Order: sequence, then C-alpha cells, then structure tokens
Amino acid sequence: MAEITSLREAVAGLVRDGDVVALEGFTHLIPHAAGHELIRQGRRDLTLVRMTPDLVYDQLIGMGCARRLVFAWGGNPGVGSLHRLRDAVERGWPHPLELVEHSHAGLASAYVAGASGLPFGLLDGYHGSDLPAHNPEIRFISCPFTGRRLAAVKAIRPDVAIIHAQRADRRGNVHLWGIVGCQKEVVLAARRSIVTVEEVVDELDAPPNACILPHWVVTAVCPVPGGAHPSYAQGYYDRDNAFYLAWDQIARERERFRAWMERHVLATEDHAGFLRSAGITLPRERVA
Amino acid sequence: MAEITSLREAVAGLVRDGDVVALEGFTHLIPHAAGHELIRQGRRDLTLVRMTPDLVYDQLIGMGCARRLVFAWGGNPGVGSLHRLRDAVERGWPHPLELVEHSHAGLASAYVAGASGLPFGLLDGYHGSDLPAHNPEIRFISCPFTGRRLAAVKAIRPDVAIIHAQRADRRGNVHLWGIVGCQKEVVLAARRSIVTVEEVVDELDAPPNACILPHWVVTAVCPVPGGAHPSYAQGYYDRDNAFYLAWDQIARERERFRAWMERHVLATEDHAGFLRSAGITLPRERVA
Amino acid sequence: MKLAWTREEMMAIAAARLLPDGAVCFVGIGLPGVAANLARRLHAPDLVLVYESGPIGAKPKVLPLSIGDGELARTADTVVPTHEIFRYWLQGGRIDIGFLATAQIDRFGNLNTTVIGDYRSPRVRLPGAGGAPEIAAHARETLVILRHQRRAFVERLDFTTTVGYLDGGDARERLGLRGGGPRWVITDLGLMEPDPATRELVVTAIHPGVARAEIEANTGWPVRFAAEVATTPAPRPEELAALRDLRARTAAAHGRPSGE
Amino acid sequence: MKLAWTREEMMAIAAARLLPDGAVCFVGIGLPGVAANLARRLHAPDLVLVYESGPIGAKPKVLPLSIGDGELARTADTVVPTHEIFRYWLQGGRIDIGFLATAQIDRFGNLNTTVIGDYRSPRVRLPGAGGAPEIAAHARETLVILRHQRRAFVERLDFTTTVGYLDGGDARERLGLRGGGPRWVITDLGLMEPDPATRELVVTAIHPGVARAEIEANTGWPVRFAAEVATTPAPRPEELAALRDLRARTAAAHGRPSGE
Repeated sequence: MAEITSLREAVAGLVRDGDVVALEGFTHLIPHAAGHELIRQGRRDLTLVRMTPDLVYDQLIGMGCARRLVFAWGGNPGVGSLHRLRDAVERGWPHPLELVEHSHAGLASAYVAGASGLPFGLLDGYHGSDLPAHNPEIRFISCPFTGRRLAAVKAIRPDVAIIHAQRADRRGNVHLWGIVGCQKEVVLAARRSIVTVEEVVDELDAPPNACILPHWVVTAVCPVPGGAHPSYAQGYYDRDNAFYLAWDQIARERERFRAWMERHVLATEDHAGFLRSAGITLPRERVA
Repeated sequence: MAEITSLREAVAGLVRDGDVVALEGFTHLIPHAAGHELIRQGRRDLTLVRMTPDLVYDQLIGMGCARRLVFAWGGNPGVGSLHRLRDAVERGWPHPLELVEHSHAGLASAYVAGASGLPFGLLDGYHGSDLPAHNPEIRFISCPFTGRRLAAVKAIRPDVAIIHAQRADRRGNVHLWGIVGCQKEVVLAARRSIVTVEEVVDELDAPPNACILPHWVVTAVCPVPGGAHPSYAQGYYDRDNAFYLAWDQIARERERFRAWMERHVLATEDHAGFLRSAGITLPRERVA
Repeated sequence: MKLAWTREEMMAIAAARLLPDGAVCFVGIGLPGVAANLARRLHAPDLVLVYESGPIGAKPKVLPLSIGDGELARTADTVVPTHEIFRYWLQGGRIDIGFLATAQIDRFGNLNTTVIGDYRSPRVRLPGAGGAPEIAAHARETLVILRHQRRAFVERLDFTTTVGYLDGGDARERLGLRGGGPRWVITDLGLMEPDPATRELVVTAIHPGVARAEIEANTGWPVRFAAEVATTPAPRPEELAALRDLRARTAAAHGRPSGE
Repeated sequence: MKLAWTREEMMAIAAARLLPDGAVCFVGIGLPGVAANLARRLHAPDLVLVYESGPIGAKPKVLPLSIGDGELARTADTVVPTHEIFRYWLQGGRIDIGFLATAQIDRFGNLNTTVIGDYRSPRVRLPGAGGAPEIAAHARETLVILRHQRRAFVERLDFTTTVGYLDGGDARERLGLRGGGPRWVITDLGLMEPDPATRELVVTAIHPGVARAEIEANTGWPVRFAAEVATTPAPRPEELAALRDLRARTAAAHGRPSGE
C-alpha cells in the first residue's frame, strides 16, 4: 500500500493545515528533510507532537508553522536552549504557541496507547509533579485490584506521522535499526504516514526480529539521502555535532534565523539543494 | 548477576513448592527440559502460568505438580486435546486443578503489566464473553477521557520465570530470536528466572535491536542442548511433529502416561539421559 | 454421485475464495491456516498473513502444524512479540479479516471453545479462548470455518467464549465492539451469512451435492435459508491442484497431511 | 592556592565515586553522562549504563554529545524502543540509580527543569521534564548533580517538575513513590544528603579548598551542615588522568570538550 514517491508530493498530498503531525526520531533518524519540506510548502496551524523537540521543531516553530506543541523535552541536546521555541513561548514570536506538556514516560505511553487502539495509556507517573495541573490530557485513576493511584494519559493519534529510516524495499516495507525511539508506535498510531529513507533496496534481508514497518501500514516512502541531517542514520553517517553548535548561533536572533531559513530552505527545491546551499557534507560514520 | 549452572541446581535452588511458576515459549523454545526437571525434583502445589499450556504442562499436571493453572489455550497444537489436562479438569486426576482462565490478549497484557511494574494491564477485550464471570482477575474500568469500558487484568508477577533460548554468553547475557512470544516480559515480571540455552558462546554478536536479556535480569543460565524438544529452537533444530502426534497416544491413558514418565523422566538423570532413554533424535532444521 | 473432490476440499476452497488479495488476515489456529495459505497460492498472492505467535507477512511453503512453526518465522517479513500482535496489530485496528475455527457456534455467530457442559465441572474441557475473543472483537470482519455438525451448530452455547452478534439485532454495536463481526461462516455443506437486520446466520450458498435437508439435520436450530440460495461453484481444477499440492508438500515435510 | 584541578573536575570525580560497580544506572541528560562514564573507567567497569533513548549496557569510548548518540547504540548490549526503557526497565523496577541534572533544586530535593517564572508566561522557558519525574520516582535511589549557584539552590521552586521529598518527612512515602528518592546531591562545592528524619538536604562533605561561607552564599535557603562534615578527598592522579583522557578523546571525536 505504500507509495514510493517524492517528499514534495508526499507532503503536498498528505499534510494539511491544522493537522496533528508527529515527526519522531529520538536523537537518531530525525526527519529534518521532511521538516524543511513542511516549511517550504508553508503549512500552518499544525499541532506538532514530539518527545524531544529539537532543531527540527525550532525551525518549524520559528517559521510560524505551529499553533500547538505536544512534547516532553525541548532543547538543543548537548548545547543548550532552542531559541526559536523559547521566543515563541516567552514572547509569542512569530505567534503564541500552546503547550501540551508531558514527561517522556507519559508521552511514550500516549503513543503506545495510540498504536494499541486504546483511548488512554497507563503509567505509574506524574505523582506530585506540577505537570498534570497544566495538562488536561493527564488524569489519575485507581487500580481496580489494589486501589493504587495511577496516571492516565490521553492516547495520541496523529493525523500524520513522519519518520526517517535507513532503508525500504521496492514494495515500501521499511527497516530501521539502532535507536528506534517511538517511531514504530507513532506510525501505527497515525492515520497517515510518511517515511523518508536513505535508500530503496531490492531486498531488506533484515534480522528475524528487526524493526520493520510493513508496506501496508505506511502511506508514502520517499527516498531522501541525508534526510536526517544534522541528526544521523546509523550505518550511513554520523551526527553533525558541529551543526548543532552552529545552530545555537543561527537561531539566536530572529533576523539571522529568517535569513538562513529563507536562503537555504525556502530558496531551495529539495533536500539535495538544501545540503548544497548550506555547504553541508554528511559526517562519515566513525566506528570505534 | 546470572549464574551459569546446571539445570538441576537451578531448579533445586530457585523453585519452591507452592511457587507461581511460568514456563513460557509460544510453540517455539518451550522449556521442556526444565519441565522434566521440575517433575524429577517432585515440585508440588505449583501455580503454573502459561499462554498455551501444551505437552510441557500436560506432563506437569499429570505428574501432580500443579494446583492451579493460569492460561489462555490448552491443547496439543495441530493434534487435539491434552489428555492429562482434561483428566485433571474433568475428573480431578491426579487431583483437582483450579483454573484462572484468560484470552491470549488478556494474559499477554497481564505479563506486560507485570514487566512494567503496573498492578494491572489494560485491554479493549473480554466484552460479552463469559470468561470474566469465572475469573476475578478480570475487571472492567472506564476510560477517564472517553468513558469507554475497558478490561483490566491483574498483573502477573511469577515467583520464577523459566524460558529456553538459543544462546547465552559467558556472563549470562541471553539472546533469543524468531518467535519470541512473551518470554522477555515473563522474565522481567518474575522475581527469579531460569534460562536454559542451546549453547554458551564467547560473543553474542547480536543484531542492534535483538531480543537480549541482560545478565543482570537473569538468575540462572543452564546449558541444555535440545532443551526445547519436542518444541524447536530456530537455528538449531526443528519441531518434532511426530512426537506431538505420539504424545496423543502416550498421554491418553493414565497408566501408559505414568509408565512413560517414570521410565524416561523420573529414571533419568538429566535431559541428555531423557533424550537417550526416549530414543529421540533432534529433527534437523529444514530451511526451505 | 461420486464427486472428484471431498467436502473437506470444498470447504477449504470455498473459504479461500472469500479472502481478497491484499487483505490482512489474522489466521486463527486450525482450519483457517489451510484456507488462508491456499488463497495465497491462488488469487491472493499478496494476502498478508498475521499469526498470533508473532509472524507478520508469513509466506509458508508448507502448512504449519501449529501456529508457531519455524516455517512461519523464517518466511515472515518480521516477527514481533506475541503481546505486540494483540496490542498494536489486532487491537490497533490493523486487521481486515479475523479467521477463526470453533467447537460450537450459535445462530448469532457467538462461539464456544471453552467447555461442553458446566464450566466448573465440564463434560468436555476444550482448549479455551486463545486469541478468539479479541480477534472477533477487533478485526474489520470475521470468517468462521467449521464442519457442519449438529453438536457444533447449537441452539444454545454451553459457554460464550467469543462474541459474534450476541442476541442479534444491534446488540453487538451496543456492546461497543469495533470490528464488524462474523461476515461468513464456511462449512463443509455450505455458506452462512448474517441477516442484515436480525443478524441471524442464514444459509446463502450450498455446496454441490448437498441437500437442504442435510443442512437442516445438522443444524441445532431451525435454520433459515436466504430467499435466493446459490450453489457454490464446484472446485476448479487449479484450485484442487493447488490444495492437493499444498497438502502433499506438507505431508512430505511433516509426515502427516495438514495443519488442521 | 592554585589547585592542580578544577572544581568541575572535582564535581565529576566526586560523583563518579558514588556509583558502585555492577549497579544499573539510568543516565540523565547532561552532567551525569560525564560522571557515569568516568566511573566505568575507574572503579566500576561493570556499571550498567541505561539511556532513555534505548541503549542498555552502553560502553561509549567517548562522551556522547546527546543521550542518543550512535556511539551509545553501537556499544550497547541491546537497544530497545524508548517506551520500553520507561515501562519495562524504569517503571519495572530494574534501575538502581537514577542520575539527574537540574536547573533548580529546593531543600527537599525537588527539581525544576520546566520554567523560571510563571508557567503560562515564563521568564525563561527551560527544556522540560524529559525523563526526570519517573526516573526520580522509580529508581532505587537518585543522584542529582548541578553547579552550586544561588539561582539553582532556591528557597522555592518556580515549578515542581520532579519530586524529591516533597515537603519533607514521610511525604514522599505517603505519595506512594516506590523509589527511595534523592540519596546524594553532588555540586562543584560539596556533597549534600537528606537528613534521615526531616529529609532536608544537609551538607555532608565539602570539596578541598571550599569554605562553608561559600556554600552558604550560594544556597538560596539557610543551609544546614551535618554534625560531622567530611572533606572530599582530592582527585587522585588516576582519576584526573582518566577524566582528562576521556575529555580529550571526546574533543578529538566531536571537536568539543564534553557531553555537558
């Protein structure tokens, strides 16, 4: 059922203004190219869902694509703040951003509930935290056997899940490995899904219990080599740590941020164009 | 933390009369040798937990080791009834057997809850079935967001989990692959665990996302080649379908069953002795 | 009349025909495995087989004797833990067709695979629920396959293991089940489908060489027939050849004829 | 006095010493990674590192810049999905030590990593909870590492992201949390531990070259000192050498000094 198509067509056909969109990938395999394409196509009023909003959401938020953010940890990992996220929350620029805030355990449970067809996920969490007071999607229930108080988090069922993976075969079966985060769950929880991949191969030849998304749960597969940059794709290229550091400067001021995004994202046709324009070489994978 | 030891010592040290014991393995990797060892050591009053009680529990029940059975499907797969299980339930021989009966989805959720440190598992199941009327470990709750009625199953936390796996390394890290059932969950849910393995190797060299039980969640690792027979160990030997057929005759009458168990299990020292006594050759793996 | 095929063969072939190519089929234990694998060899090469033991997209070359044979794992696109099959793939709403066998069925497609007699002191202890209650609850539609015998088609179940249409009408919807319920019951005598209003199973097709009286005699309630009852097309040569080839290869591999 | 080591180094070394060999440590984002990986190179080669991104038993040769670096996945015994880390390994009770950094801490070891100022219109929006609330709830004990500054050690948190001992005494137990709570707070000035009765954090050790007054000046509440306050043993040469080697290799790999 998966269609192998260009990222531009996939985004044009599957993501609408106002959608709940989850771009997942925990440090690894972050779908940055897809984030750029959402910006290029000018999507608006998105509810963005993600465990760890980092650069990919800093860009989407700074470019005014998001109305609402569902998340658990928003920073530039190992570097510091996300300046565009902070500007939106602290000063409402480019416009105010509504927050639906979870812990990692809570948001992960909400994805698992979504993938499992359950209306809520259960966890022994949030006790004593101020988070539930600010998030109506966290409630508490009693165990019918022990009376223990447990947290219930409303299931997340995105309109569109977007992930990056290492490989797909020609039918659209997707194989990812290494740090797999909640990618399988978000695809299964979503109504539609877009998977960008490093390459399309004839045969996956995956290990028996590999993390595979069968073609019939994926809506579109888009070959986008380097599509995770500055995140990494295990087996293909390493994390571009220098870019994460550089981003701290690029994103600090509104003007420089806008100029950078206009020049390298809005003015380019696709991800290959972006990489050329920004002068990016994918870091070779260092295997110790 | 895992000790590499003999199966005899592991059972002697870790399984007590009256324990809640779960031998898992869904068709594949069923820990038959460990079941035999429980019988040899004369364990009594066990609560036996298992998704699919098959020959391994037919033997334990027929030999009087079990007081209670927690299960979802009890048959000889592809052949028919479990005669010893039926004799216990229908005629109380060798003594009555208390049943705690689930569906697969329910029992799997109870294991997942046990592994997750939750007092109950949640599923959209059991609606309209007569099962909840006979199992107090199934209750219903309301979703705090939607009001939907959902089933809650009491978590299962066995005293001892027993599984069979393909390999362990010398530290006791265990690697299994193929049909992995709920083996990881039952080990994580249990207080103590015994893992019989086909072989102990220097390096696992497992794929990145392989099903691994780290040595620090396993209590004992016991090398028992052929320990899954008549079940199979992918990569080592095939299922002995002829034995499953033969068992239908062996187990049909009480006397023949007792005689067979006495001769091949009680009168032998260990699993190697059992295989010799019963004249069993492990079927070579047929890879089409 | 001596037919060139058996009623068992007709049953498997009639069931296989009901599985559309590309559908995702949750294959229950027993007879469903034969029909599902036959369909893959005929008109439905892209039928996706999901087994409760964990294999997704299994493409067995011989019929498995159990629902967890190595052949299923070796030929699958991936193998996931059993709890994931039930939670993500079944309960998550990813299954088109749940395909079940049963020991007893009533006129509303409810199933008993638990006990004959009283639950606490049964005359016959059956294997139990296995995956059936949730397969029948969540699959978009359910197919049930069993031999047409009076002791199986009963006026009243000894135990309701798995809900079909409960006591008919909109009872299933009122219970909140998300799957559509039994769409076809396939037997060695014919096919039954639920009446659109009452949800009572009515005979909509009879296999060649079977008399209405035989179906009546083997159904434990006053069975109804549809206004127009079709005659099942007899097995075509290629259907029979595929089924027999599958059984022959299975026998060669397992030393016995089938995965029933 | 010019010391042969920095306070940053003393802090990392003092923290590393608190991690016993063989323990299972859930490594939070930031400073904990340095100390945990230092411990593995010193007295605790069998310290098991679990990262929320999924690696179990990671043995990185250089400090990761994030908690999801490829180095962690490549050197781990296995990598599991993120939700599994939280459900099976943390909530399942398999973690001995939860090791956290924080932006703010109060006298009862409660943590704020969410906002400075009001939640709805914050002065500074911090990254948020991440894994911290449940790490601190479920790990057998928690270690917290942060620089000793008045803006961090506050009289009153702007937001309670993560519970330590709540308002002290048996409040944590009454809340039903299963983990033991903050066992040590490690700073660049000294060590704090909870008073056994009140659970207020008290200074139990001071790093060499640090005056009591400096700790008092940098703590936002009237900080208490234990009856006997130890002086942290100065970094030993092998400790310093291991830490500096780790940082040098990290700098060579990443082009920057550390995983902070």
